[in-house]
Amino acid sequence: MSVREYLMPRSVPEAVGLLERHGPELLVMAGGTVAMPLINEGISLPERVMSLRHAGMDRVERRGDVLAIGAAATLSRLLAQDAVPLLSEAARHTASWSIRNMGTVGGNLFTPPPGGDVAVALLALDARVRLAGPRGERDLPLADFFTGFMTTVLASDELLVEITVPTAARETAFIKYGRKHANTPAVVTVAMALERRGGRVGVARLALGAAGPHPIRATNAEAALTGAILDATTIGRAAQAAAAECQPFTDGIATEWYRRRMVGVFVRRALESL
Amino acid sequence: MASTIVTFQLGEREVEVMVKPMTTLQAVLRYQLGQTAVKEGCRQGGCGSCTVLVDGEPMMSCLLPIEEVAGRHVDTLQTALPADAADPLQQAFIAEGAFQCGYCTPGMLLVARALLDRDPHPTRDAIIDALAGNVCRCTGYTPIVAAVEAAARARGDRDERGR
Amino acid sequence: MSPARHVVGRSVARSDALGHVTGRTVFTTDRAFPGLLHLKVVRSPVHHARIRGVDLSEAERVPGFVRALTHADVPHNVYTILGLIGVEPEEEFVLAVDRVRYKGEPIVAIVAESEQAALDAVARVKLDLLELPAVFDVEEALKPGAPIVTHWGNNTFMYEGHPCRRVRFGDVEAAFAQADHIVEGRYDTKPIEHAPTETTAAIAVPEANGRFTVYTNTQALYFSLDNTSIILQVPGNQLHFVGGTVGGGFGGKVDVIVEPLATLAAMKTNRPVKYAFSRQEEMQVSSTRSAWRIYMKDGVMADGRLIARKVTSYADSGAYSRQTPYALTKHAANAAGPYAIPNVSIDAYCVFTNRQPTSAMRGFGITMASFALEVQMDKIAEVVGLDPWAVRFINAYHNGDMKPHRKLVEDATLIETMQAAARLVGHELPDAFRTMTSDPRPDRGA
Amino acid sequence: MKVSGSATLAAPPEAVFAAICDPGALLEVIPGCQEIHQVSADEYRGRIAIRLPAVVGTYDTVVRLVNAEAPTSGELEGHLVGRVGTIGGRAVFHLRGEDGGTVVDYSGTGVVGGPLARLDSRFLEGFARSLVNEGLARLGRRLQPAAAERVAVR
Repeated sequence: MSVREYLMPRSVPEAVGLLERHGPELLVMAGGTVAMPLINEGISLPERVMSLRHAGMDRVERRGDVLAIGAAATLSRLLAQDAVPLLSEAARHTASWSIRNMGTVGGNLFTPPPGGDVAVALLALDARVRLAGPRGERDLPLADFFTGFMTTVLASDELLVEITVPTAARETAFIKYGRKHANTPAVVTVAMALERRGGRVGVARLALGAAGPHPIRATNAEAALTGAILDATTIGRAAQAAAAECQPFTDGIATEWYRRRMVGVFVRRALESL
Repeated sequence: MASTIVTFQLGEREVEVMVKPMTTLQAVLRYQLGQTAVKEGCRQGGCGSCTVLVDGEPMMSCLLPIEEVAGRHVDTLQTALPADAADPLQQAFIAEGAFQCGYCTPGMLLVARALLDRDPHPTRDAIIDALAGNVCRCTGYTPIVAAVEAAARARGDRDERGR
Repeated sequence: MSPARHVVGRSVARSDALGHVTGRTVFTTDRAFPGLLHLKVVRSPVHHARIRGVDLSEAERVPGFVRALTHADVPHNVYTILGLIGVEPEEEFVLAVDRVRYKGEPIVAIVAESEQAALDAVARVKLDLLELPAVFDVEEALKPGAPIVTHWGNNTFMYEGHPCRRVRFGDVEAAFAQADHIVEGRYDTKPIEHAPTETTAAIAVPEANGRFTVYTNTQALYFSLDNTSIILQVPGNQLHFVGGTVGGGFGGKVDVIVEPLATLAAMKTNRPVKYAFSRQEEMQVSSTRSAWRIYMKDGVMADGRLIARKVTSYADSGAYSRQTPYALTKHAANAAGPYAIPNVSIDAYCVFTNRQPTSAMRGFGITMASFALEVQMDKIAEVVGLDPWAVRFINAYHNGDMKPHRKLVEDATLIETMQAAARLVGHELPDAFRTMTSDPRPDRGA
Repeated sequence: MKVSGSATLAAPPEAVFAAICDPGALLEVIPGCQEIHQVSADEYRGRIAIRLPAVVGTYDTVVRLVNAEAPTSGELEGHLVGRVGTIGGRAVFHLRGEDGGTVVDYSGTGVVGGPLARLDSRFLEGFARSLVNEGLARLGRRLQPAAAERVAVR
């Protein structure tokens, strides 16, 4: 059946209400960069599609000491903000100009690896996600959002509405290693955020993309960094830990073997850049 | 299934179309409005051959449901650049031989136009970044980048003369 | 010659440049026709299966469904690409009959009022398939007990009764026994998709005079016309093929896949019909360059002379021949390279597997040989301790030399090309090589 | 499509096996399961909603438990029919007790038909593995709520 109805709710409650009314067969779409290709190919055959572009979730704004990013904010908007430089950097290395004008930050969280580079940066920044459903809203760490490859904690009647990121300055690095200069899936993506106190690493966050079923934190590598002086030995240890703990996969872009080695290489380079 | 009516600005004129829900902007432009400069290379947002400018921003028309452009300004190569190829950008593409089969050319030109509108003197890296979403299988890109550089220079020369 | 014709050394704008930069160049699917129907194809979801049943009942109920085409509707249901150049057997069906041999093989064509209706109907065709074991590797396919892909009982194309294209020149085994060094190598390449920016497409339009005008982006217009004429069993003069600007081909648009079905659908419905590949079809169903596996064994003397070369090559043709058997013939003629080697033995196998069929692509059969044999030349240089340039000059063929497949070298330019290349990259050649020519060798005078 | 994996649940094999045979438990542990009922001793019918990114649909589902060897092994045979495709397959599972818990090893093969079959098989296999792992994690939580954090899914 061709699409019967294209719904454009004007607010989050309206969107939640439509999702509740039409149930799990309603295709929820933000920027359309994932859904439209499948619809155009005749693989996805939805009867009803709901656009989130007009539901008032497309802003990127500072709110106290956090940056509040609407789930339907475009990647171009994320690139344009300067409150959290790591996020601009991640957006710059995601997709292409036209796609960044369409694709959204929320949608990026649902893009399976080796896509979803912005999600990797968000994970390194201790981002939180706000979900809305008929039973109200809930707010949880992004680290608890992903449950598996293309699966999340989002219930079938819930929507992702906002992502919040602390704006407190940390030392950050973002490296996306792809097969091309730009507009390319990742071989691996590395994002990190550190705080140093008295020469030692206080807080360490290290997130990896294309190295697991979803963006993951390299917690063993983080542990190797925490409390240590950031010298060559520490860096080597953290890179080795990240390579050991990641869960890469083989696809048309790279093999599991190669990705694991590149995790080691790029974690080292990211740390050396700090 | 009810059709939907959408009004938007196409270049200089206002157009109104009646189509099935969620028809792509690409299909409307190509098959209802004669804008066949909007190509159909992949319909996955992967090739850039269907690039249009929406309120001046490059977007992939294959990924845009027509409902999303209601009330907005859309430009295609046919509405954005002159039919006699008098624009320095078009002249530079011809002079540099920035195409072989020509299928990617409309998208390349529109992205280049949007780039030069924002940044009249882009660096080579900025040009490559801007064009990264547009695929060319014939040229190897070098003459395309050279054409955009040449167009930026030509524009600069014109600015100089105007002063 | 008039001054206007002086183009050498000058940049000349292409004749189609103005159309390209203004968006006015007309590509195949830029044409609009009133009442245009859309054709989409139901394809095999598996690599190898027996077809037990096809249920169209639900598809037929989709609003906008016009008709389905099955193998029974196709007058001569076999592609005849090789037949046109006198190569048998014809084995690839236009629409599958009782078996599918690769993932994506066409089974049923659906014609509908809109593309979306065609896609919806395609999604509702129910296939009853019995999946069969599949084989994806050329050497696995030749082992006893491998799943058999072809209808003639083994997985190779037969060349005049032989399972491979063979070249025999001199005595390689005797030469290997005399050689100072043996240099061996195995070379694997992957399939390469042409990925033209414009996908393969045709629009067939019934005309008032009973003829059909077929707009197509084929690279081989009369090839397409002849094939369509044979498949549909209509005289060629009833078909008017209109080609023109091709949005990228690189060899990928010579296979004649869309024109016969588009034309058949136009005949059956008496309406214009468009059959255009989606990007996914272009990538997964259109031919690719074959994957190759090449084994080379060279006998070399201490002074760098190549005295023997033995080549065993396997090209993965995928599930059907298309133009790959011809690639092996070209390969066999070129696997010795532009070198004068007195003893050569080549076995070149065209192997069938359950992969996407492969076909023409820019120098197919030869580029892969060049890759393998030039890496061999570098290895030889390393083994005998000579400059890689020297190894090539020492072995370069000259006019008047006999190539292993018994053709006299008539227009050799390797030596002169290497001299030009050396000049361009600033590489100093010794006098002997700098003054060498491709002229016939004095010791091989008439 | 091939999927295999292993999970450790904090309940003895007998309890795990009983839950696998209990429609009420299955409704709760199969992600997206909207309804399920037992039509015979070893056959269940139900409806499952699947929300892959951008591919949504409900699937009428038939699952049969064959070759059951309580409480150590069994084989599930299933067929899902939906608008965007069909999935038919078999999965073998083995249960073995370990430190008071149960190690579940599973491996299954499936044939995908219809438009769904045109998705990259890496996506389908990865997604199926996620669903099975999530289902087993839920089963673990249901059987031993207090020990939910002990559920380790590989």
